[in-house]
Amino acid sequence: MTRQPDQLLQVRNLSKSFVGVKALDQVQLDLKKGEVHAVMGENGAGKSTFMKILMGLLSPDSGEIWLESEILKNADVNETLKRGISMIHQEMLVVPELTVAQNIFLGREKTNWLPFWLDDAHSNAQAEAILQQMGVDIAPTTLLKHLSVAEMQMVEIAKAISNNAKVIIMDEPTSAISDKEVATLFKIIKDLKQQGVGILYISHKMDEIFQISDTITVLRDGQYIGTKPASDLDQPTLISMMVGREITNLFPEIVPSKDDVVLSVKQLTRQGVFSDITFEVRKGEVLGLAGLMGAGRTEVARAIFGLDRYDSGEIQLNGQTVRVQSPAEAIALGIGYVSEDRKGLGFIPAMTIQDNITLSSLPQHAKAGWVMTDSEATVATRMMQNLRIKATGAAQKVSHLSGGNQQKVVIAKVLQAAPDVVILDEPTRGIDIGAKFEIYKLINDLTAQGIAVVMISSELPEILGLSHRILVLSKGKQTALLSTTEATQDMIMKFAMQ
Amino acid sequence: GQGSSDNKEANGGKKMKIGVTMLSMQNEFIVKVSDEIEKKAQEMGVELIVVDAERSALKQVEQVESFIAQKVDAIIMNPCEVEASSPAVTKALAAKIPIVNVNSETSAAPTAFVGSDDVESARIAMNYIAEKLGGKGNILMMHGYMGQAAQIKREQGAREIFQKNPNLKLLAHQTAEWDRAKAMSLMENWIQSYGANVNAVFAQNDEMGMGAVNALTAAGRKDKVIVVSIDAIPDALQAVKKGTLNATVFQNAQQQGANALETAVKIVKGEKFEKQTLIPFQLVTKENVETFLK
Amino acid sequence: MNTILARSKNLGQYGIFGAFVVICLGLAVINPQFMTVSNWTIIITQVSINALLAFGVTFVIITGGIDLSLGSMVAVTGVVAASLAHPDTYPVIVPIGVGVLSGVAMGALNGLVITKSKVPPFIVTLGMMTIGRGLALILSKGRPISNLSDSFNFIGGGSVLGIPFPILILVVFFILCTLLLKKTVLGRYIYAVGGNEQAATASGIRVNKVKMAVYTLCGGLAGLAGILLTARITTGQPNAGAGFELDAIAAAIIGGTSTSGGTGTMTGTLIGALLIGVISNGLDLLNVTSYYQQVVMGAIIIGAVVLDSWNQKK
Amino acid sequence: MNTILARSKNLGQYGIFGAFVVICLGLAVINPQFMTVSNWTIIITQVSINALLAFGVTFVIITGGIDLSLGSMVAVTGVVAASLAHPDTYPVIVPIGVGVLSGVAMGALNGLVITKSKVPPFIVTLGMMTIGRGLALILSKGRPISNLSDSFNFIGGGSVLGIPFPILILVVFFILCTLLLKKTVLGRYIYAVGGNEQAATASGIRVNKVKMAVYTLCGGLAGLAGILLTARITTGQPNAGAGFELDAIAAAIIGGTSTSGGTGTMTGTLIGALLIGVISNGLDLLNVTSYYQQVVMGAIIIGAVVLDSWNQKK
Ligand SMILES: Nc1ncnc2c1ncn2[C@@H]1O[C@H](COP(=O)(O)OP(=O)(O)OP(=O)(O)O)[C@@H](O)[C@H]1O
Ligand SMILES: Nc1ncnc2c1ncn2[C@@H]1O[C@H](COP(=O)(O)OP(=O)(O)OP(=O)(O)O)[C@@H](O)[C@H]1O
Ligand SMILES: [Mg+2]
Ligand SMILES: [Mg+2]
Repeated sequence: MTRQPDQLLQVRNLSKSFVGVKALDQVQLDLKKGEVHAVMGENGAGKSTFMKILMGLLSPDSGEIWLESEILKNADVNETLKRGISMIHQEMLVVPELTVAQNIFLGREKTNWLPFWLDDAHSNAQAEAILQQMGVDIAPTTLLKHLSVAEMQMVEIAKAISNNAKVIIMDEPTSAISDKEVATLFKIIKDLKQQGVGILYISHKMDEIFQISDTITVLRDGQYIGTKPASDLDQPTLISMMVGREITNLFPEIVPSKDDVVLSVKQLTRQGVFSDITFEVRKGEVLGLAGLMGAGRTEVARAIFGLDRYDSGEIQLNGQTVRVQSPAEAIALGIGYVSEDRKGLGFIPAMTIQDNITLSSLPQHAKAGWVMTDSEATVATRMMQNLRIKATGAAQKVSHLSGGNQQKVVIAKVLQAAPDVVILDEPTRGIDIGAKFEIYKLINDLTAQGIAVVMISSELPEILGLSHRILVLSKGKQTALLSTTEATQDMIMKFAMQ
Repeated sequence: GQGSSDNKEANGGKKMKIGVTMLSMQNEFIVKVSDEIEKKAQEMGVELIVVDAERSALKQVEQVESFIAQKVDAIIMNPCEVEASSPAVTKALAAKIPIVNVNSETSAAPTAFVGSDDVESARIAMNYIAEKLGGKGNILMMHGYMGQAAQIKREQGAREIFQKNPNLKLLAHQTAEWDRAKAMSLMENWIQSYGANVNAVFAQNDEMGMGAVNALTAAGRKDKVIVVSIDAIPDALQAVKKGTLNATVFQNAQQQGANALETAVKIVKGEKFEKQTLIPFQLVTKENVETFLK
Repeated sequence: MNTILARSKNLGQYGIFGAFVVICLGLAVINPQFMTVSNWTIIITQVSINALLAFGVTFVIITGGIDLSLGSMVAVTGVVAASLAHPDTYPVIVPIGVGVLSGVAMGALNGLVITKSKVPPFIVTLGMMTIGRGLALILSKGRPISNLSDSFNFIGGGSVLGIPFPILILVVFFILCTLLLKKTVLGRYIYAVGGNEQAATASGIRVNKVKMAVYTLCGGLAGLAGILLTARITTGQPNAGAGFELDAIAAAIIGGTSTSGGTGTMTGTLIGALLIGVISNGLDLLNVTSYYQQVVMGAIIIGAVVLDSWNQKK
Repeated sequence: MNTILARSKNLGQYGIFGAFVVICLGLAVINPQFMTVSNWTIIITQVSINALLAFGVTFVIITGGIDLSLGSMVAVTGVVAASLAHPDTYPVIVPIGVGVLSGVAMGALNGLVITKSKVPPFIVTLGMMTIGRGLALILSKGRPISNLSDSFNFIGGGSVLGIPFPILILVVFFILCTLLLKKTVLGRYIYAVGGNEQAATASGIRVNKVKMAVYTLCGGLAGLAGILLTARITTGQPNAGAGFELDAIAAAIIGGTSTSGGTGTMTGTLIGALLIGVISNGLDLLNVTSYYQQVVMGAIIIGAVVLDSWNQKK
């Protein structure tokens, strides 16, 4: 093999198969010092598999990986970490019962003069410094389980960049954080570039890719499609490389909503989390919920859905006051919720796609407690087609799906329960551009059917492109209710930071 | 021997208090001994603290430690193990509290002993088998829980008889852990492999004997196989009467219990007492079963 | 022939099936007595009690729980049933019904405490194990309850068309439990709760009700097992069933049910129970001395599961 | 006074502490004998064996595993130590050393099978439970081994400055285990492996090595417990330790260690073990009849943990 001296990482003819799936087929990659190299592809294209192999978490079937002048053979994570590769994982790999500092330094603990004796004071101080530098306000002694998904993501970032690595892999680092944190991350990336660190960057957010990447490699269905300098590409070309077809006009046209109020929330308060939240959503309307990380949007959604209690206020559904005590009641009343915490609240990993899709609506597919599998199969197949879920079949386990496809399964499940109002919490998190387009269309279809939609999203273009009205939350209080015609990104940000 | 009379004065006018630790209150025979102790205690106006060692020598030692801390006047112990329960005796004696072993022995000598020798019970049972078979035949033996004092001693007694009768062949021996259901399964499996070759079964307790009888009856082989066991629990006596169990060995719970308490009281009061009271076993067969079925 | 092959391949998914076949073949070669109809009748009869318990605890383990009180429930229900089963008192349905119900009640109590208090199932059912043992002793005054009616004893010792009654019960409940787990809404929910409890809640499943159901079911099956045992040994024994819980849990896990919840099948559990029964029968047939029996038993069980896990990797 | 309050508040985090205090106060009121120094000396001495086992299994449970072979390891190490501890043979360090090492070896074997084969710890250690029991019987030929040297028996029955030796061992190992868990890199890895095995792997932690370490450690502590037991009853008893595993696991879980892994403290485990010891002692002191003792024991343990879980909600 020919190796160039300035290459940090070189990958040649890497292949990997799972049972029934060829996840990677003869993939190539070159990463230079100080380069941000984006790896692009649809959900299930093989990006995460690729990165896990580089990290030593999976072993390839064939192919070679060179780190500078040395070949990496059968290296496990322990070794790759020592050799200077670190990774931000797509499916947050944190230890919930350990503190922030303990997570950041996991595997390379600070010790005193005895090499096995922990020096927690030292690691707390260091963690504090790193977090401060990143502009994140989390105490290093907080337990990870007490953080929001977004905060966990920031801890993962801190962990990866504090390793003094030569190569940092970032697998969808921004899927769970809002613009403010994204900006912080990009600043960090710039600094790292300057220090000669090579970065492999994966994201489904197109504008990010063009903002920071130098080079782009595209995968499609495990095949290597090509590598180009970012400056040679524009969004439509990139998308057609990824998808194999063209997608224009990402956001469908907004159809005006009806007048009937479906969900009405009055002065909803949960002490210390959010207070006096008041809004209504009408038939066929999309209400966007914008705000920064930690603004309390998820908490409001959880309270409405019966996952958390609320202290005061009132919720009305179709004009009736309801007191929702559990998700079971919420679903029965016609409320659906797609959580931002896909892994925790979204699906049952060991169950099949079909069983997951019908889980919230199982009584519809049952007679006298007896499940009618045929009826389930029909629905599951239809949903898989509608949402373009990429899988070997409805009987595939959800744990074996790529992140984006898992998200689609969750959405399918919630829609199957035929809700009057759906709360979508970061619905396109980790979803590829093609699928995003499909989900936007789907949201449009929902509203056309008269379903009311509450959409929480940290992607402002998404909020602006789909909502009829936008509610902005900041630190648990609502600061603005804007109509889409008057709203702009800057305006929303202003209210969100208030 | 002689007891100390200090306790009597120390006790003043208060009721005499005796701590009792029993091998296992899940064993019918032991429960009976314990009941007899309590009956006698009520008769004699003695206060009892009865605890269950659940077959654990460690627990038993701890219970005796606890009795010592509570300053009981005397201790009655139904030892779990010969050796392992000995520290209890040593500790009690060191604390100047008299201790009476009931039913079985420890290697450390207690103030007094009331009971029987497990080795003898097995000799009696096996002798009956030897006699019935004319000193010749194939025998299966069911052990109790391996390593426990009663199992060891009953095996020892049985082996003595095998030695004396070279034509008695021990076909196989396994543990059924004193348990009727386990014994039944074991017997079923044995019937598969030894079938018509078996002449007799010696089970180290009645529970297992009853299990063997059940399995043999179900297989239609009971009339061809002699089953003998030990303890004379009511079920076994009924079975002997019916003729399904050929014989059992009676251990006198009533005498053991009552005698143990009487001895303990004598010691505390400083009266004269027997250092060792051996209560004989009796073979129970169809001929004499009525006398035990009161 | 083809369908048989296909079917046995299908069985391969149930954890331990391959190892089970290997062990059976080995025993058949060493001892020809092993492969007789009469010996298998005995094995399956002996296995029936453990299998019933294992079915019950499979439901529980799939939800991510555990039940250590099985053995004590067997004792309580056995004692309760026996005390109502003397000849010429009640019709046989009474001891059976009340026996099973007492199991149901104890199971429901387990479920209630577990769902209401969030105390780990290990502690609740361990406590219930102790309580149950005490109850059985109190109810029976520490003495076996014998002199049971013939119709009651028939449950444990009788045969229908030459098939021992315990085997019939085993087959019926194997089918019922399989259907419940695979074909009903409750069965689906059981898997969901064990697979991801939070996600199950968020999907609108009333997790506590599902847990109540499995512990109650497990108690009911333990009640049935207790009655079977009592009828088999024709006595209600207060100290019966000690340690049964470990055998039952072992059968479930050997059969592929994961203690972390979410996976498991009744077929796997049945094979697990049969495996334990076959090894125990085989060791007796081969007359392995009792000390070594334990060593061999432990080693074979570990070995079988190791074999199986290698097999699955391929 | 303030610092005492603050400290006891701090202890409150260790699961069951509140319930423990309540139970102790209750017993003290009912029976003045309970709060004497002599009684507490007895309680703590009695608790020491279970506590050592519980410390070991706490490590294991924090990693998300389980060890059911504790009781058998106690028997094997006890028998091994006893057979080397006759007077005028070896110096006392030999039986102690070889005894502990035999525990270490069995623990390491557990760890080896668990890490190499991916067979669930429940099955591996259940198999080892049976194997170990057989081994203890084989090694001792089924008979207790007695006539041990005074210096060996001192471990179980001697005192230093009026403090029974088992209590000293308990205190030393409590401190060592706490430090290991809280202050060393290995301790941190133990939490990480149990908290999220995948995350631990991805952080470069060699998960298998950590698991090997905890099972080996657990075996070593079981070995120590076996020696303590043997010295206490001055006999190597092949059937000793049956059921000890459940008490030890119960102590750990009562003390707040979660069976799903990732959480637990040695202080909690110690309080759990003390709680069990205190209840058992108290029931004997109050002369509760033995059948009812079991019922009350089970109920109090469940009750204490329920109380604790309510407490934590607030
Ligand atoms: N453990 C596994 N077993 C079987 N198939 C798997 C496994 N892991 C991944 N796959 C399959 O491999 C393919 C590639 O998955 P991968 O997670 O690498 O996709 P991705 O490009 O990262 O997608 P996304 O953008 O959604 O994260 C998918 O078809 C997925 O279903
Ligand atoms: N279990 C918990 N314990 C303590 N604090 C919590 C817990 N869960 C969430 N929080 C806190 O509640 C606040 C709001 O939560 P969250 O970040 O999920 O809100 P959000 O508006 O949905 O933000 P995001 O953009 O992250 O979705 C955060 O500051 C978080 O730290
Ligand atoms: Mg991915
Ligand atoms: Mg949120």
